[in-house]
Amino acid sequence: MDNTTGFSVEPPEAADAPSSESRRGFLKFAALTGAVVSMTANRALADGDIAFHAQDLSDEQLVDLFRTILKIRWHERTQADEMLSNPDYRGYNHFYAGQEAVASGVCATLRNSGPFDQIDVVYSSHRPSGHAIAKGVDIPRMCAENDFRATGLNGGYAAEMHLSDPDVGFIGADGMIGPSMPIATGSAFAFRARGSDQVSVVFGGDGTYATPHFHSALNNAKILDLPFIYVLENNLYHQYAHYTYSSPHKDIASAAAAYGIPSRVVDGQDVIQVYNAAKEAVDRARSGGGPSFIEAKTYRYYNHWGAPGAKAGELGAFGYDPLAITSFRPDREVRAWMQRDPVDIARRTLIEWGALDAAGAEAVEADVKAEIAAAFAWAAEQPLCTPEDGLEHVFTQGTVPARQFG
Amino acid sequence: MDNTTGFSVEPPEAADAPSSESRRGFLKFAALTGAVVSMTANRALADGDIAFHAQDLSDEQLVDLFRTILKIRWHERTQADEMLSNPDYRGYNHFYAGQEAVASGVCATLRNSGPFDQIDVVYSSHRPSGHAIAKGVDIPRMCAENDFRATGLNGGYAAEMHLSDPDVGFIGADGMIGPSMPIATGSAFAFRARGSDQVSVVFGGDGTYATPHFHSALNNAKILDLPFIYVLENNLYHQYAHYTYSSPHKDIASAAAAYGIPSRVVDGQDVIQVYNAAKEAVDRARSGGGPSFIEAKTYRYYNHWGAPGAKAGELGAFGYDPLAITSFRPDREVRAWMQRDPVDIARRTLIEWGALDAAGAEAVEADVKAEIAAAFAWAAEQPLCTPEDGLEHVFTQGTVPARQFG
Amino acid sequence: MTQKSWMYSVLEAVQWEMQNDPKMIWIFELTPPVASTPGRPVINLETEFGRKRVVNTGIDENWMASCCLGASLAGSPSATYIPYQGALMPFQVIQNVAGKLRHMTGGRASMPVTWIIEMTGQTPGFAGQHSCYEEDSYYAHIPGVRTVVPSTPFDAKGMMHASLRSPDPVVFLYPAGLRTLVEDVPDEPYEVSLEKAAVRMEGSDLTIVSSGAGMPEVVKAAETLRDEGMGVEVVDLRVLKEMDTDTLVNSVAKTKRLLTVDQSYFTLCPGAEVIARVATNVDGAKYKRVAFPDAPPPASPEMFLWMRPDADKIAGAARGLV
Amino acid sequence: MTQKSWMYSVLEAVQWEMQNDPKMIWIFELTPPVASTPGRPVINLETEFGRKRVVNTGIDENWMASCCLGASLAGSPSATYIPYQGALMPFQVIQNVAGKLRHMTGGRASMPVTWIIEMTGQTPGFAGQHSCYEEDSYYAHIPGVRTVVPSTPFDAKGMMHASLRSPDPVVFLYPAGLRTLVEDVPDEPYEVSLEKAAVRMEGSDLTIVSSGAGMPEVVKAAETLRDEGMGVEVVDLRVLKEMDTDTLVNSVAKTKRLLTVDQSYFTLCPGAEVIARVATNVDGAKYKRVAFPDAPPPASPEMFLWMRPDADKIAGAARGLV
Ligand SMILES: Cc1ncc(C[n+]2csc(CCOP(=O)(O)OP(=O)(O)O)c2C)c(N)n1
Ligand SMILES: Cc1ncc(C[n+]2csc(CCOP(=O)(O)OP(=O)(O)O)c2C)c(N)n1
Ligand SMILES: [Mg+2]
Ligand SMILES: [Mg+2]
Repeated sequence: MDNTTGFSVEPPEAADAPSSESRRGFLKFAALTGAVVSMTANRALADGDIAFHAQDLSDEQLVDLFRTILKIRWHERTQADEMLSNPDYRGYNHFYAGQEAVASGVCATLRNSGPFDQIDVVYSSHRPSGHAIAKGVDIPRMCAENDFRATGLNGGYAAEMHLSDPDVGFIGADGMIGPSMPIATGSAFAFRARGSDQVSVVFGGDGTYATPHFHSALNNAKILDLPFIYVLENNLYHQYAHYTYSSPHKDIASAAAAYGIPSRVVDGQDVIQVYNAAKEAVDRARSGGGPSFIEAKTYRYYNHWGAPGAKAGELGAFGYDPLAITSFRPDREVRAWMQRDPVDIARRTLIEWGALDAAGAEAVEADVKAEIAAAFAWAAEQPLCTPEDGLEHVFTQGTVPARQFG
Repeated sequence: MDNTTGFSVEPPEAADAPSSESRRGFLKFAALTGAVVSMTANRALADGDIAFHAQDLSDEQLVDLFRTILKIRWHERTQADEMLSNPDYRGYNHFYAGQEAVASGVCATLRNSGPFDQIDVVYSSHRPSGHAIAKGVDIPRMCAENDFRATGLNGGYAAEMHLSDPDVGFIGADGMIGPSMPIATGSAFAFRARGSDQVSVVFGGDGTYATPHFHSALNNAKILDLPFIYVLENNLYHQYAHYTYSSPHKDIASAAAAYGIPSRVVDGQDVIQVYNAAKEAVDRARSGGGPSFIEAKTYRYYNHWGAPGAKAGELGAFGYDPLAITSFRPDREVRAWMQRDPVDIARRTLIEWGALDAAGAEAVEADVKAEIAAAFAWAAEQPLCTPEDGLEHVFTQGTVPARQFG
Repeated sequence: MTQKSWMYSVLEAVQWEMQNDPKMIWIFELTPPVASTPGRPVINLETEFGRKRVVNTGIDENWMASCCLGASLAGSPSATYIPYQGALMPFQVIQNVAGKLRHMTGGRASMPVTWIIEMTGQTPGFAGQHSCYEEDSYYAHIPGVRTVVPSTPFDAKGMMHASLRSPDPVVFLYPAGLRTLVEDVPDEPYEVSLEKAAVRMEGSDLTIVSSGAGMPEVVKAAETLRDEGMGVEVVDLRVLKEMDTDTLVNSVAKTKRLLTVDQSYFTLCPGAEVIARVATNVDGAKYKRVAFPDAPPPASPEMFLWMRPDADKIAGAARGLV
Repeated sequence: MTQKSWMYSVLEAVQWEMQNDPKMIWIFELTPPVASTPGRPVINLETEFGRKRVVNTGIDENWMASCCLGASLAGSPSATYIPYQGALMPFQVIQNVAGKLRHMTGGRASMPVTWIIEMTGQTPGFAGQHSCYEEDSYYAHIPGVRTVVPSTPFDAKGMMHASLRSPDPVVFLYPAGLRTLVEDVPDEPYEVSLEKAAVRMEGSDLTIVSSGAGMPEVVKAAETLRDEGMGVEVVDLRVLKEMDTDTLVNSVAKTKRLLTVDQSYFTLCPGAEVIARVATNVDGAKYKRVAFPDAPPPASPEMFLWMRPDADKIAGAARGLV
C-alpha cells in the first residue's frame, strides 16, 4: 500500500503463526479451556520470522526473567493486602498483575545499569510499578515512595504515578496518557544525534492509540529513523471502554505498520515471545535500523486502580467497577485470561526447558516473597515528609516562597 | 493488513490507471513536454473504478466548473497586479493559482445555498480565497474584506485568513494548520446526530499530514462513521519544506486508507477527476457511508504568500523565496507544472466535449474578467473601519472596555 | 426543590436542554454522564439520548473539545466533559480558534458550546498532574470565551442553563473538590447570569474574594471571623471572564481591606487580577493574597496539606490585615 | 562588540553552546536557524552542525517541544524555535509535564531545555491568531518553568547562554515586534541572570513597568515625559517567572505611583501580577494599567492601531496618574 516502505510488516495473524522449533525441545500444545480467542496457546512461541533469541539465554538469565515476573506479582499482592487490611497504609496503585510478562520480557533486553550516557531509557505510564521493577528500580525505596515517605525513591513527592529513577534509566512514570510518547522519541533523537547506541522505550496502553501523540511519535520516529521502541500493552480496555471504542484496528500494530515501522503482535502473557520481539527491536535500534512497534495482547486482573481502605468487590478495589457503565469486563473474560497466567506460563516453560525444576521454582518464589515482605517492612518504618520541603525542587536551586499564609 | 476494513483502498498507482471511455468522446492523449512524473496526462480521466459522474453534467454545469476556475484565477491575477502596482492597496493573499481545479471540482458537488440546516459546510485553510469563491462567497465583499473595509464580508475584522460566510456554508478560513480538521469532524458529528444528510468538508495542505490533528480527525471520523470529507491538496511543499520532510508516505492518501477510510489520489489539475472523486465521496457521506479522503496532487504557481509593495522576484512576491533555505522549488519543477494548467485543461476538455467552443470560452473569460474588475473597483470605494468597533463582536452582545488608555 | 450535588444539578440542566433541543449533543470520555440523588430519577444521558447524540470516545480531549466546537458552528448546541487529566489538552483550540472566531469573522460565527472542564486540586496523595488547581488563570486570560466557575450546586445548574443557551463559547470549570457539596436546588430550569459575582456574606471591615474550590474554606473562615466580631464581606467571583469589577470595587470602597484567596498557583492567580482591578479604582486600601505557592502539589499529604490554603490560614491572614 | 539584532544575538549564543557541547540539538519548523549581520559571519546552524543535530520537521509544534524535553531528559541540552502560529500547541506538555517533573520526581529530573516561543503582536493587518500577544500570561502561571522575555539583543544573548546552561526548563519568549531592533552586543559568550528585572531609567515620580514588546514604546513615552520634567523610573521585567518582586517594590516604595504597560490582553496580563505584588507590599500608592483590551486584535489597521498601547497612550496614562 505504501511503496516507500521497505519493511516487512507483521500481519495480524503473526501471533497465530506456526512456531519454529526450539533447541530446548518441542513443546506440547496445551489446549485452552477459556474463551480467549486469537491468542497463541500456552507455549514458548517463536514466530516464524522472529529469531528465537531466548533460546540462547543462559539458565541464569531465564530464571531472572521468571524472578522479575514474580517480583512484580508479589509486590502487587502484598500491596493489595496492605490496602485491604492495614489501616496505616496509604499508598495506591494502578495494578499490573496479569501483564507482568510484558515489562519483564522487554526490560530484559535493555541496558539497565552503567553510566547515564550508556544505559537505555524507559518511559512508563500511569501503571508503572511493573515497568519500574523490571527496569531495576530499588524495590524498598519504591515501596517507601508509594507510601509517601521522605526516604522514598522520590522523597515522597512522586508517589506511584511519577516514580522516577534516572540511575537505572527509568525516566519514569507519567500519569498523563499521550505526552510520554513524543517525549520518549526526544531521548531517541538525542541518542541518534550524538551517535550513541542507546535505545528509548515507551510503554503505553491501548488507550494511547487514540491520542494525537500516537501519530506524532510514530511519524517522527519513522521519518528520522529514531532508536525508539513503542510497546503497546493492549489489555483490551482503557479505563471504562473497550479498545474498539477508540480504534478501528483489530490489531493496533497495523496502525503503526502503516508508517512503515516494523510492527509485531505478540502474546503478552508469554515472556519468551515478548523477549524475542523486544530483542529484535533493540538490535535493530542499536544498529541504526530505526523504530519498532510491539503490541502485546494482555490483560489486567484487577480493577483500573486500587486504594487503601478498599473492600474487595467495591470501587477502587479488586472486583467489578461500578463506574464501568458504558462497557465493563465480563466475568468470563477475566477468568479466561487468568487461565493463561504469565507466572504459570514462564514457570512451565522454564521447567520444560530444563532451566529450573519445580523445587527450584518454589525456591525462587520463596526468595522473592521474602524480598518483597522485607521491602514493605522497611518502607513502613521510613520517616514521613517535612511539610516545608514542598517548597523545594521546583527549580534546581533554592525554594519558592510560601504563599498560603498571605 | 487490517481486517476490520471492508473498503477497497485506492492504490497509489490509481492516478495512472487507464481511463474509462467517456460518452463525450475519446480524448487524444496530449503528450507532456515537462518534467512532471507520475501524473496523468492532460485529459478528462475517469479512474477505472470511479463512476464517471461528470459525464452526466449538463453543459451549463460544465461551463460553471470552468467559470469558477476562471474566477479564482482572475481574482488572484488582479490582486497580484494591485499589490505590484497600486500604492493604496493593502490586502495580502496566500495565492491559490495553479490549484483552482481542486476547490472548483469539490465545491461543485456540494449544496452551497439554502437554509443553514441543509447546506454543506466547508472548512478552509490559510489559503482560502479559492475555496471561498468556489463555495459561493460574494466576491466584491470578499475583495473589500481582504482590503480591510468596513463593508467587507466580515467587516474588516477577518482579512484573508479568516474569511467566513456561514450563509453559503463557508464556515471559513483558518490560519492555523491542524485545528480545523477535528473541528470539521464536529460539524459532521452534528449532522449525523440530528439525522441530516449534510456533509462537512475540510480543505488542508500536505502540511496538515504531520499535525497531531490528522490522526484525531481521521480516527474519530472512521470510528463514528461521520459524513466528513478530507480534501488534502498536496502541492508538494509546506512553506519551505518538501512534504517528504514530514511524511513517510509517497501518497498521503495511503495514511488515510490505513484507518479503513476510502481514499483516492487524483490529479488536482484536472477538474473532472476532482469532481468525480468528490461526487463519489459526497454520495457516500449523504447515504450514511461515512468519511472519505481525497488527495489531490497539485501545485501553486506563486510563492507561499504575497503582500502589497511586493516586487516581482522578491520575498512575499512572485518569484523565488529567499527564506526557502532548507528546500526550495526548482525552476524546472514550477515550469513543468505550469504546462498542466487547470484553466487550460478544463477549457480543452469542455471544448472537446462540445460543451463550449473556443469563442464561447473566450466570452466566459471576458465575463469573468469584467466581474472581477468590478469587484475590485467596488471594494476600493468601500469605507475604512471605525477604530472603536474593534471592541465589538468579542461576545454576541455588547462591547468590551477599552484598556489601552489606562 | 431537592438536595442535589453540583454534578447532579449540572446534568439536570443538560438533560432538560437536550430534551428541548434535539440537535444538542454531548461527548464524554471516561466520566459517564450519569448522576443520581435521593428522591429524583437517575440521570443517564447516554441511555436516554442514545449513542448518536451522546458518545463515549477515546483519550483525545482536544478532539472532544474541537468536535463540540464544530457541532456548535453547524448549529448544534454542544457540551463535553473534559476530565482533569486532559484539562489543558484542548487549550490551544479554545484559546486560538474558539476565543477569536466571533471577532475574527466580524460577528458571523455562532458557537453555542460549553466545555465542562474538571479541575482537580485538594486531593492529598496525588502529585502534580493529579492534584493541581490552576486552569482558572489559563482560561481566564482568553478573550471571547466566557469562563465561569460555579461554587454551589444552585449556581452550577443555573449557569449551565445559561451556558447552553448562549451563542458564546463557555469554559465551565468544575472544581472536583466540590463533589460532595449538596444543597437544595429547584427541579425546574432557571438561569444564573454569566456576568455577575455573588456577595455571600456582608460586612464592612474586610472583603474576602475567592472562587470555585476556594469558597468552602473561605466561608468557614469568614464564619469564624464573624463570630470573633469581624465584619466580613465575602465575594464569590463565579465569573472569571468577564470579571464583575463593580461588585469588587464597591465592596472594597466600603471595607478598604481586601484579602484574595485562591487554590490556584500564586503568580497570576485570579486574586492578582482582583487586586489589580481594585487597586486602580480604590485609593488607600490594604491588600493580602493567599494562594497555593508557585510549586506543583507534592504527593505527600504532609507537604500538600501544609501548602494548601485552608480556613485556618485564611482566618490568620484576615486577622493580620484588619 | 558588533551591532546585532535580537535573533542574531540569540543564534550566536546557541552556536557557541553547540560548538562547545556536541550533545546539544536544535529542532525547527519553518524558521531556519539562520541569521546575518554586517561584519560578522552568517550563522546557519543547519549547515554547521548537520541534520542529525539540527532538524527541519513537519508542522507539529507539540512534537518539537516534546522532543526537546525528551532529549534534555536524556542528557542533551536542547532548544527549539516555535513559530507564533504554534505558540500554544506545546502548552500542555510544558505546563503539565515539564513544569512539574522536577518537583514530582523529588528533584531527580534534569531538563536543560529551552523553548524559544515566538509571539506575534503589533502587526496591523493580520487578525487574531496572527497578531496576538498573549502567551506571556499563560506561560508565566506555570510553576517549575522559567519564563523570560528579553527585550533587547544584549539581554537576549546573555539570557540564551544562561538558559542553555540551566538544568531548569526555560520558556524563552521572542516578541517578533522586536525583530528590527539592533544594538551593540559583545561577540564573546556571557550570561544575563534569569532572575532579575532591569531598571532602564531612574526617577522618583512614577514607576512604569513593562516587558518584551511593550518596552520600546514605554521607553519612548518615558523620554517624552522626562523631557516634560517628570521623574520616570522604567522597569523592564525581563523575567516573568520567578518575577523579581524586590525591584518592583523598591521602586514603587519610592515613587508611590505605578503604571503597568502590556501588549497582552488586559485580564491577567503581567501588569496585574505586578500591581498585586506591589499593592500587598506598599501602602498608599496609586495605580494604572495599560494593556490591550480583552479582545482579539482585528485585521483592520484602523481598529488595531487604536487598540494597541503606544507611546502616546502610555504618556497620557502617566500624566493622568502623576
Ligand atoms: C490525557 C489524559 N486523559 C485522561 C486520563 C485519565 N486516564 C487515566 S488511565 C486512563 C486509561 C488508560 O488506558 P490504557 O492506555 O489502555 O492503559 P491501562 O489503564 O489499560 O493500562 C485514562 C483515560 C489521563 N490520565 N490522561
Ligand atoms: C500550527 C501552525 N504552525 C505553523 C503555521 C505556519 N504556517 C502557515 S502556512 C504553513 C505551511 C502549510 O503548508 P500546507 O499545509 O502544505 O499548505 P500550503 O501552504 O502548501 O497550501 C505553515 C507552516 C501555522 N499556520 N499553524
Ligand atoms: Mg488498556
Ligand atoms: Mg502544501
